[in-house]
Amino acid sequence: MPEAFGILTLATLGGALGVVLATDVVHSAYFLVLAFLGVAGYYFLLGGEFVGAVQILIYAGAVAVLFLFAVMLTRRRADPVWGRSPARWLGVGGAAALLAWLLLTHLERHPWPTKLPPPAPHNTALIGKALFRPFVVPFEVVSVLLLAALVGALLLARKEGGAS
Amino acid sequence: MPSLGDFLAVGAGLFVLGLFGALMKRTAVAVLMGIELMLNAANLNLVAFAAFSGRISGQIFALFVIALAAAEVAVGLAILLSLFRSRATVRMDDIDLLKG
Amino acid sequence: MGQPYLRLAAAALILAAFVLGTAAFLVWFERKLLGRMQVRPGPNRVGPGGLLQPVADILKLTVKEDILPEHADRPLFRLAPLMAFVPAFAAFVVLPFGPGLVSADLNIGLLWILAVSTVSVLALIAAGWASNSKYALLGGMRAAAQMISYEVPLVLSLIGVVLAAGSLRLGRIVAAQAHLWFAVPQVLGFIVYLIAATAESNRSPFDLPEGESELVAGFHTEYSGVRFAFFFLAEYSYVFLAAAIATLAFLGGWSGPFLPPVVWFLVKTYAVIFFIIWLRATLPRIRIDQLLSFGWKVLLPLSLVNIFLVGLFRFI
Amino acid sequence: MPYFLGYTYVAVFLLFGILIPVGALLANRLLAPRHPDPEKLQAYECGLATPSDNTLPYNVRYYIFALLFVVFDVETIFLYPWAVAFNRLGLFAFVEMIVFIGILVVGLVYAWKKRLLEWL
Repeated sequence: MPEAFGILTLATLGGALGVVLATDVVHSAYFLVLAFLGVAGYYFLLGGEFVGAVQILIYAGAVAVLFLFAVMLTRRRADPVWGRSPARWLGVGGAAALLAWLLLTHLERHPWPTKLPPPAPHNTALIGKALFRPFVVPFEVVSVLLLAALVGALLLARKEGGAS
Repeated sequence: MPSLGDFLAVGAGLFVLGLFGALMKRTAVAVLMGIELMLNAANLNLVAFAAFSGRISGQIFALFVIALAAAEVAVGLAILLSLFRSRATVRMDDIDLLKG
Repeated sequence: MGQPYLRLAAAALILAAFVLGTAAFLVWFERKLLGRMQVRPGPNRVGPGGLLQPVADILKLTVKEDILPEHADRPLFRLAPLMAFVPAFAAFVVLPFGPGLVSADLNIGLLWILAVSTVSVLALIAAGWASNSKYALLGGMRAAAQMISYEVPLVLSLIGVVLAAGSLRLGRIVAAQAHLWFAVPQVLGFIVYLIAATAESNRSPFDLPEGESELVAGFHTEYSGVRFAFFFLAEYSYVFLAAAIATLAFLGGWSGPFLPPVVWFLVKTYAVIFFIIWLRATLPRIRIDQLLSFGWKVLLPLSLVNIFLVGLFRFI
Repeated sequence: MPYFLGYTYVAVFLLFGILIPVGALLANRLLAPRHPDPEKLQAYECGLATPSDNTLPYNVRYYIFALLFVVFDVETIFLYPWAVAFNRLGLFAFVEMIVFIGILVVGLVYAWKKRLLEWL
């Protein structure tokens, strides 16, 4: 268990670091996939089987493909990835470091539970039931949101009015 | 066995890295990637809390967040594509449509 | 403490041998069948009936020079075959060959196979992009567009099965077909699944990503030697997986009279594989516009109708 | 099967899935010849010199299909728990799911009517 957690942490944070540091956007996209898969691993570790599979299916399978297609449609070799002013480096880097320090020290002080309740064997069925009892309204709202996103994105991506 | 705090710490790390990427990257696609990392960090926390409290609602929330993130990426990248077609760039500094 | 680890490693080793052996056998099986269907003998030089031909091919590919094209994106080019193979192999972990004959009967078994196999799309895009050749890139993009277009009807056609079985566990899905194969009440779903699965594994008549007449060899144009072999291995693993899922989800799995369950499972799976190869020998390649509009305008609505019908029949 | 044992198997399979190609590549490195020359290393281009940068202008259609895919893929993830729990859910959930799918089919019909499902 601790070993699995260690490997997943390496994959997740390493992937995230890769996303930030890679100079090629395509490499960033693949590091992003690594981070997604690491997070899926945590879900399996936590007994959230269904969410873990969905994380792979949606993030690694669909969102990453969308990213890659967009990168390939818009990429120019000459585009610099970095090249921010030193002030911005200092400011954002300092703020990020401060945030990380605040979060981590705060987390350390709290006595967190260490015992994970045994994973429910009917994880997927439980989600199905909850989806239609307490969460039925948000569930329907999701479909409207997806419809809006689909129509909006299709309108934007359509070929009209653009020479490329 | 890792405690809830360990999962939250990873979530915090992921969030900070995502934030840093979103603010520092110059290509807009990479900025969106940073935002995805932050959403993943939030999701990790949700699922971790759900697991340690033995309740399912955190996982349902994570599903909703995943759906939301997918919709957000779809629209965000579509905006980028149409910007790229009119301006031939995806560099954040060059995209200033609102500056008359 | 030593014993469970031994079991784990043994399961992985046996499955690894099985995957490699199956891929080799499928290459021979397909070439032989295609030969017969085209009134020619097919491979017949190496070993009895050419049976050792794939072994010779594998040996040849192993000792071939590993060419890394100039201007290629080196890390991605090197990683792409791995990205194709690892998910294909990881899918086998939940595949039951008989009652209890499974490495890990996960609660989300079916979903695990579907989730893991989508990762392969990324490998094809990586291969296409990293080669820095326009044929490879176009092949990779086409492969990705095709796979994601047929992923949706594929997944939706299996929802009917999950609904009828009430579980994602593959063992349960087989058990739910004790009286009637799902292929009978869900003919529509079965047909949609077969077509979508054939398209998913990029096979003729859906082999546009490597349409030789226009794209040379598609995303693996620049690949040679072992790296090429692993793309091939992944492709044939997916053919087997597609047929195995058809067997488990629609054709009653390993159930059947007289013969042992494992034999039934393999017989049914190879019957489906025979059908897929038969399609390849019979049908011409379709165009990309036909391919995509067929997926979205015919298969997707049909799979939704299938779900609706299955759900409706549950209430009657 | 205990939950964590199942996923231990998964982890072992992932490990082997990585080890097999790595082993094969090592064998290849030991056995295969290495004689790179500039002609051989060029990307395939029917005998012409290869341009070093292959950033082609792409068809935006690819992105449109990826878009449709993402939205319908998200739909399917809500269908799975529904299908698994179907027997325990009753008519209400069935109707709710029809509404859910119906709303998304509107999107498909829109794309269809706008002729976005064609490859032009």
